[in-house]
Amino acid sequence: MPVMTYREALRTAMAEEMERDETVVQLGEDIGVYGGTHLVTDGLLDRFGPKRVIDTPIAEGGFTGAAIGMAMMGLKPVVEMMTWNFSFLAADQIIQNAAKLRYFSGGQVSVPLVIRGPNGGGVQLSAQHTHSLEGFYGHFPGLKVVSPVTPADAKGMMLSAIRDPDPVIFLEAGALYGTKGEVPAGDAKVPFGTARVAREGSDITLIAYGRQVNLLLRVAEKLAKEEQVQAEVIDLRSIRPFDEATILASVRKTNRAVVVQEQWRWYSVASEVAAIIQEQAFDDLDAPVERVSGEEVPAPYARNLEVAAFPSEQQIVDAVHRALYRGA
Amino acid sequence: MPVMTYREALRTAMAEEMERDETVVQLGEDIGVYGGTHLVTDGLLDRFGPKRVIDTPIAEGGFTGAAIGMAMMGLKPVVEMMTWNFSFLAADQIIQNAAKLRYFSGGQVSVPLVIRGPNGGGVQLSAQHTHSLEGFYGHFPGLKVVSPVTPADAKGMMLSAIRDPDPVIFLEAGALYGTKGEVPAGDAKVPFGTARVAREGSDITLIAYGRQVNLLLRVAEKLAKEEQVQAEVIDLRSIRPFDEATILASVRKTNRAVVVQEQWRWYSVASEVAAIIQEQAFDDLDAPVERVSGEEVPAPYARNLEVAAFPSEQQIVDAVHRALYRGA
Amino acid sequence: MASSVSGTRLDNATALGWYRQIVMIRLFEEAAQRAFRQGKIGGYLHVYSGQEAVATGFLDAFRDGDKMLTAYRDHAHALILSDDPNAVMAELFGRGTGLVKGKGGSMHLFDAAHGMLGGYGIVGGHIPLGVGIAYALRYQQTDGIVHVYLGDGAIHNAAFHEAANLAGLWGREGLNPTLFILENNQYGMGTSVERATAMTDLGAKFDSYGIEHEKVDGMDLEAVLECAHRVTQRVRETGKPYAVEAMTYRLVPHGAGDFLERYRSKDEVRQWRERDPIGLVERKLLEAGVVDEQRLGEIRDEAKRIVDEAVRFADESPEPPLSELHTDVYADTAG
Amino acid sequence: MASSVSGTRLDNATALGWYRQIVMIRLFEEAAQRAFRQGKIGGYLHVYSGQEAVATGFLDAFRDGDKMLTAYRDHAHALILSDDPNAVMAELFGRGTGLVKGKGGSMHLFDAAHGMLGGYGIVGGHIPLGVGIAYALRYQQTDGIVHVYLGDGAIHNAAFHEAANLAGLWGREGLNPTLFILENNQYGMGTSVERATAMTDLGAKFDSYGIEHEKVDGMDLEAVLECAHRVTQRVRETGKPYAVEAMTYRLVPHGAGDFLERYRSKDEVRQWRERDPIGLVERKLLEAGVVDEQRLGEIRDEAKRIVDEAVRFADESPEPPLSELHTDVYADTAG
Ligand SMILES: Cc1ncc(C[n+]2csc(CCOP(=O)(O)OP(=O)(O)O)c2C)c(N)n1
Ligand SMILES: Cc1ncc(C[n+]2csc(CCOP(=O)(O)OP(=O)(O)O)c2C)c(N)n1
Ligand SMILES: [Mg+2]
Ligand SMILES: [Mg+2]
Repeated sequence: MPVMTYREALRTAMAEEMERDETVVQLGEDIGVYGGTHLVTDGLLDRFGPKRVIDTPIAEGGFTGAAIGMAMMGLKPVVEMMTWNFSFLAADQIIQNAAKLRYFSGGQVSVPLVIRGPNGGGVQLSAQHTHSLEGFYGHFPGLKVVSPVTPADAKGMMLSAIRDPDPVIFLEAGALYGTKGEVPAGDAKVPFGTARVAREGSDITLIAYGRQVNLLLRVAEKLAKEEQVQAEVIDLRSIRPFDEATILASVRKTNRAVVVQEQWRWYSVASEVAAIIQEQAFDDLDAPVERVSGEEVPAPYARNLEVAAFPSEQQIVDAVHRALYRGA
Repeated sequence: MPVMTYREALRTAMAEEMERDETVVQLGEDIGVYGGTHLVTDGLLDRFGPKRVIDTPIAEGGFTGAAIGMAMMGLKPVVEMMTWNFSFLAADQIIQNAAKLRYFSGGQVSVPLVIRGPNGGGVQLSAQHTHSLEGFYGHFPGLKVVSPVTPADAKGMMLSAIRDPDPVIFLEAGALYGTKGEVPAGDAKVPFGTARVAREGSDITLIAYGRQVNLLLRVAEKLAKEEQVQAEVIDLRSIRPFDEATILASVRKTNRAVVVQEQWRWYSVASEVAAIIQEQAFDDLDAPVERVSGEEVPAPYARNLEVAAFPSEQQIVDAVHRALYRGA
Repeated sequence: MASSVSGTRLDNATALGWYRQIVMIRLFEEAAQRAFRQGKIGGYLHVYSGQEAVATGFLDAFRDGDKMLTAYRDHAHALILSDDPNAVMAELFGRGTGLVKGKGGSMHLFDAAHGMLGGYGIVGGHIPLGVGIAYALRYQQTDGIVHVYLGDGAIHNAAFHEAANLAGLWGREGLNPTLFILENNQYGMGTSVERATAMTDLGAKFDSYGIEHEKVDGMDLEAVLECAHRVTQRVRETGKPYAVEAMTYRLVPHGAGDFLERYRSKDEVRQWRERDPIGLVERKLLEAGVVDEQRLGEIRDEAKRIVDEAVRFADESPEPPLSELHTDVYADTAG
Repeated sequence: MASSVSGTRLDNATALGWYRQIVMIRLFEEAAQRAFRQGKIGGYLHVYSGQEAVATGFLDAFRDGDKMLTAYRDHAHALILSDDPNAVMAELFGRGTGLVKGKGGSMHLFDAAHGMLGGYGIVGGHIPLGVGIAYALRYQQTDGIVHVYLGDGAIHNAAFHEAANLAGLWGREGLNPTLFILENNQYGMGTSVERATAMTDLGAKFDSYGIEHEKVDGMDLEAVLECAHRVTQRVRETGKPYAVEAMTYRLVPHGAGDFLERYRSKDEVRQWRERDPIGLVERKLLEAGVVDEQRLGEIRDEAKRIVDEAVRFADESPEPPLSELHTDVYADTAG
């Protein structure tokens, strides 16, 4: 299988779809002439021209709204949110129009739109430039929200996203654009609403999405080596729709779960995962579902503070110990 | 104790604070000459003049941002969001500036700001005009988020909100402006971060906030009369900060809980409440924490559909039965 | 389709079609207000009384393949484009036979098949959509154009600024046939133009985006018709945006639930009533000798029958089935 | 405080103070770029090289009690107002001795005690704050004014439109002493003004809000100084907003991490280098016979020592204590 970076996987999927389907267009700030701030769209302007790769002014609400209008007409716009931190400026368009147009038009209008860009922190961008918005957007019916972590999923889910007849919030792991992985060639769509068992295990279920999945895999190896604990690691991938079955099957096997996320704890993805597990696997649980989340502070700049603000291996190990009722 | 409506309670608190403290100013669309769309600010313009009661153009982001600037200077602006549905347009200002300024200025700047207005549905305003945003804003550290349901709390929490040195998201029960209740005269502040036991009971804990509290009280009476079930009803009142102790104490007594909310289920207040209870009262729980939420659809207009979209007495009774392991 | 008559002058018998339409819209709105007071319509209800000449005139120049969007004051636009008063009234009543199956109500009228891409509830929020639709029309190599209606209150809103700038920018390449129709009815709710901005020549705000503009007397159907046909043609040919500020007036309270009107004087309203667009049309038709009072009365009666029928239809229509609650959220939950 | 020299002419010895400042800013930025490449500065780093005359000139007219806000290209403003290069550099290094304790970094420099109410990371987001601050200054009956700096990219953004309209409106009553300083450096990242809007006379966009405006050559410190003192006075006296479009140029890539500059030619950059504000100041000082090359060199050395010391200070400063992670979230978690 070809090996490529997360960034290339995204670009490959987009280019393939643009090749295949004339209705696919790209919009965003500096995605064309500049090449894309994160180079995800690099080369697309040369290949597909300025009518299909549209550089926009700094007007997130405006161009997201315009993309919604294009989608209403049957185009399939892919909008780059230079970073998701800027999407608060487009929140009205996303939540009030994209998510609801089908409903309040009584089914007369579709919005086949993808909004994509880097999400999450880890590179000292500080308070205004560091957010993990899975729960924020995942709350709203009418939206689909996904968060792939491997290059293969980046490509496969991007293919699904562009072909999806509904608006998709595509949250890329911003810190991982350069990471490499095998990516199936061709039309290897990864459907939404299916979680991925990233590592099998029998003793405890560790759940995350985005770059925390890699953290969990490291912790799982460590637990296996140092404590003979076999952790199952589940990558949610899709926040809405959500794959309850995979999680529940795992917890029914392991009887314990830890949910890890970079986002803040309150009213978040981990809250929901914990709620679902206790709701539907109550009798299978041998311990409370543990959560490890970002610290309840706006993201700090200083390196040491930023590291301390995000989930660490140690915090996860501690949570595993609590779930296993082992002393620290 | 004087009896007044929810609307009058809010107005009384605001007028009292404006009288007491010259730095309190009001901003919003049609709060002055027009009298306020919901008449909450009625009469304030005449009393305090146009420098302190500022009618604004339709520019939620702009005037919320301006109010943040005023707050940075030591004024205490109270912003009316004509309805919270329009706050998506101010989300960037609220989340990126109000919530984080203290942090990213290293503590040099305070934002003593209140943003208030009606929240929630129930009067057929359909998809774009019906949201319950407790979880949406409650997610962000730096904000305080409250949601009073009684006139007494409306007044008491408004007093606290205006005096609070941090930005407060004040979510009023839009459908209840006209409801009456006893309201203590004078300086009866209700502190944030304290839930209210609205009804005592021993068999099950019912948890909500906003107008669902009234629904729970009705259900509790019915359960008592028809099934000899004594439900304890807890009104969260404050979403951030959150009073875990009151809830846990209740669940430790009743061993069962149902959380009810108008907002959508995914990544919501009820998710968090369920997660907290299972985390901290795992051994006390005799049944999973049940949740009853709004249906996963944008709010429909037609009366029958709207009624079906929100939690009903029957759904709550069913959830209670599940939690009590009683057949339907 | 809208245009039933040709030309733009009120000096011939075919002009009676416009008269029927404009009267029907007024009677429809009055019926809706009554139904609101009776509790048959819920939520918000914003009627168009006083502004009829604007939609009637502009939509007369609307062609198959064109698209239009407006805010929540959208009944007239829906009546004209759908030509189905029954379905419009049924929507206001929240019935399954409504234009959008009772799901949207007064603020969200859609008739996509006839180019009506919606009424919207968030002030300004539809403007970017319109600009994107205009881009798509040219991308798809049609000669369609988009009507984007907006209020005097909406022009101060963020969405207007960003969208108008995009329209101007894309229009340079002929990729933005957006016709902005600024319905300046002098107030956004209770806030007059003077209290909303220091620069009250609202049409001139389009200068910032390189968009040409003009004003029209929005109470005078004849003036609107002339303007509409001319500028529509221009936008169609150039693919560039253009803006018209229609000076008009809302003769009724902002919403049907409003009773206080502290923000304007009775006198002011009375003065504008003298320029009621319906009265103006009547006078022109009578002066041109096209009709007599009796014929006008007959047309009003026809219009009234249409509206009465719409109310009856709405009243007798069933609520949407409960199964509709969960349809139309995603494509795979199609209704 | 900023103003160390009087007058606005570069024909006297006191003008050397400006020269020292402008050179120090340039050297500071170059040192910061080096530190970024060495990995000592994380996140984003946007330096001001080429635009020094704008902040230097305008902040010369800044008085005690005035306030200022800008975006993320904020080092120069912080250097001038705080007069504490050590604390500014330490902030970029993420140290506890930084201007905001290492919590904000390059994009969020604050020195509230000296009127610097911040650098902000969201394009346009600080503009409404500035307008509200201006209101507060008059509400509190001071004669302070607010400098709001914004880029040519920011003017197309929603926040600008709504905020400028409020400023114009409140200014009518003398309640909005906002001085908008539009730093038109020709690009927003890789997007030139021509590719961002069809109406490229950016200053004229203030017309929409009833705000008067002018242009100034932002490379020419003398021109900026003259303009700054004059318009500052005017804003202070009238309580009305005013806008200046400073025509300037970013001589370096947008961010220190950027290497590709496909969006502009080397030739263009070279041409602008000829109008480097520092070179222009030097030439004027020499032509006026105020200094010789040697004295200029000495001043550059002084500036270099200041910057070297700032780097040393930053380097040797400790990281913030971990306890700072949880402070400054709410008032009751004060640091
Ligand atoms: C973003 C937003 N803010 C506030 C409102 C509440 N609101 C509804 S209509 C209206 C006035 C709009 O005025 P204008 O654009 O002039 O339209 P008109 O009602 O005069 O037709 C307001 C403020 C809203 N719907 N959306
Ligand atoms: C709302 C928002 N969108 C996008 C960005 C990313 N971004 C950072 S700087 C910049 C360009 C801004 O250009 P301009 O206002 O001209 O300022 P300059 O960098 O030239 O000083 C962009 C797009 C951002 N920070 N905020
Ligand atoms: Mg209006
Ligand atoms: Mg620029």
